[in-house]
Amino acid sequence: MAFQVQMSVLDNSDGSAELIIGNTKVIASVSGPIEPKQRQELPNQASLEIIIRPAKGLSTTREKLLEDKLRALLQSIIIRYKYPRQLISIVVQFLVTDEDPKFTANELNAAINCCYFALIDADIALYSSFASVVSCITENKLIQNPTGKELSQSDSHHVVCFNIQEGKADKILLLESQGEFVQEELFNLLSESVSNAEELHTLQRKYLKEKIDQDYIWK
Amino acid sequence: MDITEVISITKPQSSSQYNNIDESNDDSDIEMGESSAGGASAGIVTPGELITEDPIWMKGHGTYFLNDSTYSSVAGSVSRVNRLLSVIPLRGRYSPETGDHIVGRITEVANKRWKVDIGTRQDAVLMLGSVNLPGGILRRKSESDELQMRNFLKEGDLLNCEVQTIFSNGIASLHTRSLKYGKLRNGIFLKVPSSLIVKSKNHAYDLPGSVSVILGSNGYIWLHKTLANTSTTTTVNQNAAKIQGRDYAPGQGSISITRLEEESSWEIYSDQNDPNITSSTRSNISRYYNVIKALAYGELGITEQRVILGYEASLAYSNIGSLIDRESMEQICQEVLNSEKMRG
Amino acid sequence: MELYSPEGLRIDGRRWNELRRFECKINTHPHSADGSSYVEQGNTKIICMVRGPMEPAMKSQVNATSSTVEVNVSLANFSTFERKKRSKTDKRITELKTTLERTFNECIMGHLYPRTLISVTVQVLAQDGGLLAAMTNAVTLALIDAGIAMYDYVSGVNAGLYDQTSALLDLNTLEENDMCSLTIGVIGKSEKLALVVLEDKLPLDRLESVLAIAIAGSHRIRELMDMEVRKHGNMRLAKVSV
Amino acid sequence: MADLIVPGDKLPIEDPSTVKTTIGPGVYKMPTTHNLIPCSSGVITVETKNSNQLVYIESNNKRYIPHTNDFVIGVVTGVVGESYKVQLQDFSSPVLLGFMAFPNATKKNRPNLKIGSAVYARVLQDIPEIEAELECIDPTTGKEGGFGLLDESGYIFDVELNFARELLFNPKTVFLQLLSTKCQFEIAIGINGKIWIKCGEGLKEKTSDSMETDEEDPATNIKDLRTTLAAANFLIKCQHITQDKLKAELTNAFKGI
Amino acid sequence: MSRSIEISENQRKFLLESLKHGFRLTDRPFDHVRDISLYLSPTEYGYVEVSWGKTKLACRVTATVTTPYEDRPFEGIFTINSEISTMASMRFDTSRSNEEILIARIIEKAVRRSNSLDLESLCIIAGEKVWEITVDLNYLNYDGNFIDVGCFAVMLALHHFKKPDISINGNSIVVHDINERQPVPLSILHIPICLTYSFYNLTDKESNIKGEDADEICLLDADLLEELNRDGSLVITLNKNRELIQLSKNGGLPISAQQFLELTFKSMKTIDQLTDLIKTKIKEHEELRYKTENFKLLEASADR
Repeated sequence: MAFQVQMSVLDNSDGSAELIIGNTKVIASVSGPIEPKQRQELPNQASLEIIIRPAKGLSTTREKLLEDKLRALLQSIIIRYKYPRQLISIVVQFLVTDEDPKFTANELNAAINCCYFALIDADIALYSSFASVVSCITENKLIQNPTGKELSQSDSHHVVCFNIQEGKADKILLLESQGEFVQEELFNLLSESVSNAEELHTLQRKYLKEKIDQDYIWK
Repeated sequence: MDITEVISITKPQSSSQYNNIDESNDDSDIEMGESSAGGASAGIVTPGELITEDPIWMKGHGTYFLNDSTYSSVAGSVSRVNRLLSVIPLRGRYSPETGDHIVGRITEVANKRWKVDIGTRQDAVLMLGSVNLPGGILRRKSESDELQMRNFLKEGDLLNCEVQTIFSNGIASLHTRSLKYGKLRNGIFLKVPSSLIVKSKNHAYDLPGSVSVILGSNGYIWLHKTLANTSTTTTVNQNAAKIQGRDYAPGQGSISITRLEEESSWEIYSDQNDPNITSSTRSNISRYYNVIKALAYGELGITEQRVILGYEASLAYSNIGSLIDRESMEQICQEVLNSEKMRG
Repeated sequence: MELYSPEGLRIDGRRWNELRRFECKINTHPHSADGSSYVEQGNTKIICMVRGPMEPAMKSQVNATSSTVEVNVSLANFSTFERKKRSKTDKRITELKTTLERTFNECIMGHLYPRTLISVTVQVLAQDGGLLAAMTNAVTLALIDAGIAMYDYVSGVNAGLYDQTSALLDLNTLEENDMCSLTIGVIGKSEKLALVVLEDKLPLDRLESVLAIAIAGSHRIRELMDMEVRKHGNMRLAKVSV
Repeated sequence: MADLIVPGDKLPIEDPSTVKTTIGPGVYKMPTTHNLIPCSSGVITVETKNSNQLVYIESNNKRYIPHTNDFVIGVVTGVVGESYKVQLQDFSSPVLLGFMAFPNATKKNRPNLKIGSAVYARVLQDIPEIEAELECIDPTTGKEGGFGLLDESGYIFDVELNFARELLFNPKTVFLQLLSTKCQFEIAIGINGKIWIKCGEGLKEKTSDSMETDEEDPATNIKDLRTTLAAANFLIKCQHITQDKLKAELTNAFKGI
Repeated sequence: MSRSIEISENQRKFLLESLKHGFRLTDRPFDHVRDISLYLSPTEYGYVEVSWGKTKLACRVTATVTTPYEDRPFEGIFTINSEISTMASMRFDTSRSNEEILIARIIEKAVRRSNSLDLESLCIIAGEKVWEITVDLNYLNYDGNFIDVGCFAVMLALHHFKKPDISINGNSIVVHDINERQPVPLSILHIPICLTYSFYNLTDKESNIKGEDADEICLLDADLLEELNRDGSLVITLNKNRELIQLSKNGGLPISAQQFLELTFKSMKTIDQLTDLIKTKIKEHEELRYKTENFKLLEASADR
């Protein structure tokens, strides 16, 4: 599956990335480790502030839900003990979206993948890499990276995020499934997603390589 | 740009004083500045007004200058002392001077110091080293004292103290190292403009009706029950008993050997009012309270004598609450002035 | 309804260059504030109180080199014809508050009062146009009453343009609703502008004529305020010498 | 460019339980398992020396985390107790610079730094759980050693951290050599991505006396000012161009001076 | 409490000294705006991204059918959402600062209250159905001057936007898909352009207030460092028809009436430039779009 990414697009953030995946365009910024406000401060690890902003209108409970999902994921992947009493602030701004507002699959998928690049750009310590894929099942047919239209016609849709150990999809960090599906379908989907995530990771490496070359262009 | 004429209508003014000012205002300011440059100034200057174009003057408070011209920055009267030109504002916050006897309120307990609101621009400080602590004044301040500063004086407590020095940044440093200073109890607090307090040798007075007053130079006033000369042993015992609940060792239970020792025991930091304040004392205190309010309303300088005169005049009103009606306040001021004249 | 008749009379009978009745008092609340004032500009009525310079309540208000000016604006629910509930976070109130803060921060000699807070409360009792201008005047007077050093008066008035041609001075609500309104704040007797706020369209080439009458009006208001300050000052001086 | 490593990869090193291993930036030791993992994405370097191995990951970033012995440039933002509060980067946790951390400082003889002043200092200690501390003393000599106030005649600007490291640690770096062909300069490089630079006399504050006595002064003044800014802009640009374009960029930056 | 940016005395002194000698740290002339680069979405109507120097923002226009306000049955609804997140800069906190409110308020005054969008043209059935046009301004990176850039982006997006065509069937309305029927552009009455000037007083306050000559320095389109160090600012909003839309000098350094008038007149040149930029960009974009869409049509017919 193809995506395009550009890193260090924002001057004021410590790390940022702009990702176009399918018809979704999203930009993420990471600032940190920086000084937290008193109420945010944790004595032995970094606190995470995650803000998700919609492409249209003002932030609602839908965005809050996305924030919580993303927080649960990132909390387990960032080495927070490396930054005691610090804050890592992550803002995800959707620019172009392609799904009915009652769905969040495409956006969640884009946000996770975009955060990976923004966190790497900010050089925040991670336990491992991660990659997320989205798919839906329509009449027993599996569709990877559905468009908004395909999503709304599907019977069920799923977002799976794996952590990547030594280039291989390892553990499932997040699985979001909605709709009607049977166990077999899900297992089938998971095994399909593994190869997709690994494919995605190869692409991630390609972009990270380009970033390093860009960072040391003056060498 | 050309300036267009403006028509304006104001309320007709009958007072001739008003017209005079208006005319002098229309005169050019330069003339005004020069005419008053020689002797005592007439009238007042207002912000932005040119006072003089003579470069000879040194610029004091209430002025600013550009090139040779000096302008006023406040509304007030011009004062010329030798070559120093300054404008004294009509009103302003209390500015402390070393030796002023004042009343203040604790606003913050900080590192080895208290911050005290004394009505100045910036809160004053009271260093832990500048207070008498239980166990004698000559005792060294220990770390345990530092840890229980809030047991001595806490936020909201009122105290009676003296300005020790003024730091270079304008902040006043206070002290209470004398038996007449310390935490205030058994009374009521009142605030008047500091300009009304006339500085004198003594600011604490015993008034008729077993009421005492502290007229702080900063305009903060404390009216309280007059203390008996010697405190009865029973009260000391009561207090000492109370204190035993707190885990403090020095001075505990050591009841008066010398008067000094006794005064600097825990009792001086007690929060308990004297339980034996009679209702007549209480109503006297409120009477004095309203009398002082009336004097402040009439913008009369507040002195011991005027407070007493006002008190006497107020006795004509049986209802203390009615003292702060506008007419009664004016009446009291008038009577105070009259009796002062009679006494010469 | 005709806002400006062919005979040159406005809806309340004024001429184009005529101010509304302007009345002001200072030291209206001597016991509850360091400085106070009351201003009536036509039917717009405002009370202003100043406290300070004093110890700031919040650490963020401490400026090591200068005083911090904080303005709180409150519009009484009964100040307009329709009784409206306003939220405290109303954008318009924030704009007024910020404008006043920035204006007076520049005009007060703040370097004389480092690490202090000057807290200004503006209470609007009645609104009938020229709100920002009247507030500016009220704050100026209250600051003078508090004895806070300022470089000069800031006096304000608004002006508008009727029918693309005639400049009108000191608009009331009816006029403000129907034409553009330029509010200015002028420093002393100069032509320096401390604040300029224009709402609604004004042809660029008419700006000068509207600005000219507004400046002239501001100067007149400064004179009226100055008279009041002097009257009050002389009265106090007389009392002291008694 | 050498090998890329990303978090989750296996470190290409000998088993740390058998070979003595020193870890540098980008490598994290799991507190529970004592495994070594890469936690950054970058270029891995493994050096083996007398049966010891050193491993670190070179990567670029913008946010600085204090480490002992780093040379940094900070801005004084206030005073807490007996220390200055110093900001190394916008929004970072402040660090402390004690009044006593200056050569010849005593209880009576305090340093006199104003708010907004810039200092060149060394990180004294970096315990993450508490505020980091700086000092302005060279620990080997106990003297000033170039630390202390960076006066206002020099300009301060920000670069990315990898570029700051290159300038500070690579004695053969081309950028400063190239710059020195155009102008004389004094420079202080903070590993936190802040650089202080002054060409010629830098910025001179005009006092009313000097203006009248020396008529030549303003012209050279402006020239020094412009040269300093040109030098700063040149170094900022250097971060994003290849080496073959350096010369052209230099000429461009100093155009018209 | 919002976070603040600390400026070293060195940077401040260099900035002011340079201004005194007549140049900016970046060598841009005092009255020039920074380089502007624009991205107009080729697929979606009403989505634009504006980079103005390093200041960057995205703007989207959306339209929905709704019921009008009771007191204005003949008018559509127009709202502008302008909220600055910490993405733009950690300075902008989750609690809205006065600065942020002022930015939103001035853009609102410039665009919405000046009736640049013809609200009556948004009416579908009086009192029952109208278009609601919503503009979402998303600030991505902050390097000063959000007001001018924000206002410009809103106007560009409004020009770029097309609302779906509708047809009325008795009491029900049909919204046609944009692929089915040509969508309709908005009716825009005039193009307000904001210009922010920043003022610097290089002498003392006394001469600013009492001095005769105006030696205050005035910069157009200040960047972050310049904005943080300014003594005052003035936002002038004008359109090509030489109409002042709004003026905001919310306190700050006093400036002379003369200088103020000169500034407003001098602004016309930049106003014309920026207005033309919007117009040419939109025209270019339309042509490009026309070509690609024609091409698609041709392709489609060739397939048949």
